[in-house]
Amino acid sequence: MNPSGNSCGSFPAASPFAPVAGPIVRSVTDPFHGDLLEVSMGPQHPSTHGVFRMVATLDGEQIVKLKPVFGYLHRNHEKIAENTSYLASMPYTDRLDYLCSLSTNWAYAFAAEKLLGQPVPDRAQYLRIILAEMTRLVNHSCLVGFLFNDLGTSFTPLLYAFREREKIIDLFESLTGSRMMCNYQRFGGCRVDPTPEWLEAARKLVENFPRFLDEYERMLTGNEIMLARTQGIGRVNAAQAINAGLTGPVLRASGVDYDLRKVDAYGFYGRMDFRVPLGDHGDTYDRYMIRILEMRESVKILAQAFRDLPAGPIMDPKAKQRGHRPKAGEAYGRIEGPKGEIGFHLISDGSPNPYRYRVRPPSLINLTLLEDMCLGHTLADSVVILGSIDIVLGEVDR
Amino acid sequence: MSAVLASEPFLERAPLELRDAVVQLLPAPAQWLGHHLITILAVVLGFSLFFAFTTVAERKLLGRLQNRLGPNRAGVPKFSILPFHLRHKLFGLSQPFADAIKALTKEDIVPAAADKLLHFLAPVVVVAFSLMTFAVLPVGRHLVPVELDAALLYFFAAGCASELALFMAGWSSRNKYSLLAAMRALAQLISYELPLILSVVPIVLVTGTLSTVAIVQSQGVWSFGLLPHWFVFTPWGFAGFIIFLIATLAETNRSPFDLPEAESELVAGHLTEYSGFKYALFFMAEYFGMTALSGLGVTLFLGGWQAPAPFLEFIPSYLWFMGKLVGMLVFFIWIRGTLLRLRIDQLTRLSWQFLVPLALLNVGNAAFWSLTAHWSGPLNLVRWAIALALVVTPFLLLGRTLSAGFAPRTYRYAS
Amino acid sequence: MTVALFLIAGLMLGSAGVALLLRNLIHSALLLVASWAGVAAFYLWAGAEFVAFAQILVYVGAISMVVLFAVLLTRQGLEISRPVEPDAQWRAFSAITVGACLAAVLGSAILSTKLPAATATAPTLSVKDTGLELMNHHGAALLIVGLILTVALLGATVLAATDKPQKTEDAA
Amino acid sequence: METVEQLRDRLLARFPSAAVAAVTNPGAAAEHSLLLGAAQAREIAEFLRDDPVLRLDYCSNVTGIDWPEKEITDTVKSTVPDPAGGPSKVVETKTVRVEPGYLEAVYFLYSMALKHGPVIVRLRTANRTDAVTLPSLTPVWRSCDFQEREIFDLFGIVFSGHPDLRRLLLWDEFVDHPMRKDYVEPDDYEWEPTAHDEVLVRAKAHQAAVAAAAAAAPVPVVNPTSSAS
Amino acid sequence: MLGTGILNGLAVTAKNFLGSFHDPARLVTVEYPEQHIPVPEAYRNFPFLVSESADDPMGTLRCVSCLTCEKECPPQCIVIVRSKDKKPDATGKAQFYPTVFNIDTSVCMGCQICVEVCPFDSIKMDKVFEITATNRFTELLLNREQLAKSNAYYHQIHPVEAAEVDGRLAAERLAAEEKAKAAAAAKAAAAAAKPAAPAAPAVPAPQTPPPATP
Repeated sequence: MNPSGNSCGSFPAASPFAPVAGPIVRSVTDPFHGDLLEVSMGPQHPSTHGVFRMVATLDGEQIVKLKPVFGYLHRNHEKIAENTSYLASMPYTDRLDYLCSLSTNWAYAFAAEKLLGQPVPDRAQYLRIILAEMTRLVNHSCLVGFLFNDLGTSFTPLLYAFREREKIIDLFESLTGSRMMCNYQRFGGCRVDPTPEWLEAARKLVENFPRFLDEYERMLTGNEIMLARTQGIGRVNAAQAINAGLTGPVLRASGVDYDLRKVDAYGFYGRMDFRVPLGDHGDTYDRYMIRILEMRESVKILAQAFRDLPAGPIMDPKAKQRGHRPKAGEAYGRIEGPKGEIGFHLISDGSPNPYRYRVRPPSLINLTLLEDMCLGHTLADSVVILGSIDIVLGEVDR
Repeated sequence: MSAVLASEPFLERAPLELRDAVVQLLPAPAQWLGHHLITILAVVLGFSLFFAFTTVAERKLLGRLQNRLGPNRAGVPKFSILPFHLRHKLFGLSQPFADAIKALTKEDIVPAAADKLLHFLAPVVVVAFSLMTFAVLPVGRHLVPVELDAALLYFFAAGCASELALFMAGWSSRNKYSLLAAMRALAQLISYELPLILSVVPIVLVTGTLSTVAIVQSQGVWSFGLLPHWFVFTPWGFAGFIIFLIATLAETNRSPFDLPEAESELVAGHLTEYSGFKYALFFMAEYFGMTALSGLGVTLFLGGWQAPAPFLEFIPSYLWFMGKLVGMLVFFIWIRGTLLRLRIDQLTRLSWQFLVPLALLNVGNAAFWSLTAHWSGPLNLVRWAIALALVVTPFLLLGRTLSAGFAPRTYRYAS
Repeated sequence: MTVALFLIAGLMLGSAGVALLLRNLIHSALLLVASWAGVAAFYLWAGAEFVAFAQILVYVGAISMVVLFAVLLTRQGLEISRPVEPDAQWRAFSAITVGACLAAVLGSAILSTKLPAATATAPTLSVKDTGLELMNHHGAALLIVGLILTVALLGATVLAATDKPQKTEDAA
Repeated sequence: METVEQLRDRLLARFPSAAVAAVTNPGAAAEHSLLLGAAQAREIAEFLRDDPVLRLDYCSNVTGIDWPEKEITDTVKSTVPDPAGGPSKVVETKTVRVEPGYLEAVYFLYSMALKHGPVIVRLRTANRTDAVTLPSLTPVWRSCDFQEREIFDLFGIVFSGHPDLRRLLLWDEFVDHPMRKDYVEPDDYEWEPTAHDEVLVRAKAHQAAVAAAAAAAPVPVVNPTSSAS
Repeated sequence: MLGTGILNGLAVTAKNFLGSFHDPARLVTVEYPEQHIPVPEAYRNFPFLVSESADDPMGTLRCVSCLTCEKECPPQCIVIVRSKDKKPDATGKAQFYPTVFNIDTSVCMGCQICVEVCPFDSIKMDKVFEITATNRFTELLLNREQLAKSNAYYHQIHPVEAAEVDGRLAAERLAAEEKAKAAAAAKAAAAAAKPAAPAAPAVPAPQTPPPATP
């Protein structure tokens, strides 16, 4: 246990999973230091993303202990799902990670189709890839905007990012009927077939999305203050990240090559040609840059998907519309959501309601190493580190 | 005075003529008092209106930087007495008055444990001292509120009391976080007071005087009829101006250094326990400080009320001063819309390891400049080259040590 | 003109006196600052602008910060009044004698110096001359004063910090 | 990737005294799992993580499941030869047996190094009331930290060896475990954060009803688990 | 060189500042009460009941209170009480009708699952989003009268979708009439055949079923 006696001390210092972040924490008893100052940030705080609370114990400026507190947005989503039908849980999955409802819908539909053994037509698979990648663009641009807000700019990068996000969100609204609560996927396909005009508008929008990324990178990636505030902050090495179950951009920033779109190649990602960017330092700057590079890769995937979108039905003709009663059994379906691996573990006992409905929340599990990342840094850095992990409280607390 | 005045174009004389006309109305003994009261009134009213429109200009400019409109809703009430209902939004110009009324009507909460006297005194001291700094700024050719021999020293003497007020605000709120924030703000102000004054020393060294009026007059020369002799166009002057800008940003807690107020974890810093008009006073003091320091920057480096070229002299001098002042304020707002915030240790390191050494070297550079004033012809080019070298090389060397280890990275892709 | 003189003298002595009597250290420190401002006002009254602004800049700007930081860093500011020992006889007697000796020394110094008769007008010194004067003849004195100031602050802080352990039990 | 049976045999060979059994998944996904005895669960887990062939270094998901007691009436068809030499009759004997309930934690293990699919490991508690402890796998995979805390919070499985076992989502004074099948919703009016007037009126009516019901049925229905944690 | 990143940043914000005066893409503000963002056709907010004609909404409700939407609604915010008697609907067939049809819009999340599962296309999604209420228990609980809106209104807010739905309903009515006519004709033929052959109890050739309509 390191002197501050926090949970990350369950690993001996020598093991590869010991915390590596920040300068070694001073022992807190030498005369020059006053007593520790306990600062509780949140749940009502401008820079915690939603109702998230961190109790940080400060020794002067340095963080000695940091305890996240959860539960302020807990609705027991899983108990609700156990008391309603399979179809009725679909709109609730929009409310898990309310920034990327379409990819969470896909994860739930993917798991349910695995449970039902339900095939999905080609056009629906392509539509799912298109909408999931557009959701990745929305989520990453939001995240990058909020990260700079934590770094202290007066909303300028956030508003540039939101200007682009709004265009994509308007496309979602004209297709699914709602900006963020799309409720679009069904077991066996999609709900609405996009019109040719919609596809043309989406293709053109995605085509000049890189122009926004270039403007963004020119404004911020080389900015000296940005480099000083994020490089070397909140470092996580590969072994530590894997062991703590980090997934998504946070994991790839530490140099671990693990992207479910390549590993599982679920849906039609096998046919898509794209690259997976990897970081070397695993600090806040890498996590920011990986997301920018992932947006560029998503634009490539979208271009290919729009080009090869086949005609055909969007819903498997034999698929039931409601009243699904899967045979007793269980299934675990997982996809590469913008925040990491989002998975649904469904157990059915033949009744119309699932017996057990479990969501694997990437936001919550990515917070496992929050304390290790913040040790030794100042409170201003902990705000930036939290911003770089990209959490959404709907998914953390469920 | 009036002999020189007579030869000036009418617009130049207008403000003084107006004042003398009003002073004549008063009975003889009160005329001396009237004369000074009008100057004080002009300065206080002028710069308060300037403050009011700076706030709305800041919000509209920031809006435009961020692809949105600034405030344009506060307007004259629909059933106003105006005969014609001009588009009653007035393009947001009525926003500052709306803010003032809001600040006045907001309840002024004083925490029970607060030290009542100090809590009340802090905003008063900070606004009083920042208003006093306007006394020595030469707004126009003859428009100097007070002509002092040691004007620069007076300016910094008046400006330094804001630290005291900041401490009083932080201490009297009896709140752990506001005291912590006050300490941080003090550390920031003190560590940036040095580069601020050091960047002004070269000007005093070259002109040999502390009086702002004399400094502006010494910048009144144009070579080849076109290039003004403003100090910003000399190598040491340019370096001094940049250091002055950075130090001014820090002194007035503006964008990259707005640690105390907008600190994400101490929320409102030493102003947490203030509300209502006292908070507005702190806000006003910050803007007065910014305007005063930009005014000083214009006076010292950008040639005060001097016109950029002789043939532009017909425009009255106070318009030139106001133009340059607005230019600098726009630059501050532009910086606020773009840059991120520095951490407290980076901020103090930037001052002690980067700005202070550069400012000291700049004083040496100015000394070299004034000693070699008599070089002419080819020697002049050598003089400029040496001066430029003295500015650029330390900047590059110190810059490299400061940003050691920080560079944009290239990324590999999974095979 | 003498009315202003008495006014300023009253302000200076008054604030210094009240500063002595107050129990709250921060308040007395701030009143000390007021008395320094009084000294500056005195210089202004005498027409020496440069010295007045220098006085404000140095004292109100910097030294007040030194005093306040020292007070804060040494925790006395928390109004934990020190327990006043019972007033023993000999302590009062020794205070009076020390006061008397000090008064004697100062009084003799003031009386013995021959104050020049008030000259008609104060010599108009330009800032340039004072600058030259300071730098040439009194350069060393200037540096030493700067040194003393920094040593004073560092000393105060170290002194206060090191005897902290003894302090914490009674403060807790 | 070996099938579950091969894996079980390897584990039994490696840990002869351990209880390892294969659990088949009847559903269409057909992802079968391994049931580990609680005794040697942690050593097996460390073996799974460090074994060069498997290298399951990533525990993706931990799910808590509550299996309450259930009566299973399994009908046995037996052909009884008619003593009178007539045609043998098919007799269905129904035997009703009560399967004991238990709490279960399911771990989904993947390998990021070798990129191969899920090995599903199940740990079951002895019963649902007092013996509800399982060995925590957080010291093996730190990703189980928050997920095990959530299972402790919502199901009541006590993980021994967990560095910081506290309730993850609910407030510490909460006594019950909401995700259990036999969870009785508390009379939520007491927890109404802002008890404004009409809610108070409804709350009084509700409590009166509850009091009347309690008076009517003297034997209070004690929630079996509320006494547990 | 130190500072180039900051200068680049300033250049980008300057470009945006100048752009906001001439380039519409760089000024995205919509001054809401005066200007409105055009709401796309597929937009959905709260459901409403479709009635065939505007003048007698209660009489011509399409809803036959089959309670499917009440079962399938995720937050269970629909309450229907089926009528005792039957009443002919648009195709003349006697159907039940809802005497009570309440939707609690403070609970409804506009997920349009009720529209999806409704076999009679009698409930569609409305596009009214400027809703204000002073009391969430009574004013947000919409009853049958407040929910019913005419088919013309449906055409107005969802033109493409309404046209497609009406096309399908018309086709079904046509098919229903044909079947009814064919069934009537078959019955008539059977009735004619029965009196002609009471004496011949031989098993008549099985009537070829009326041509199965598509």
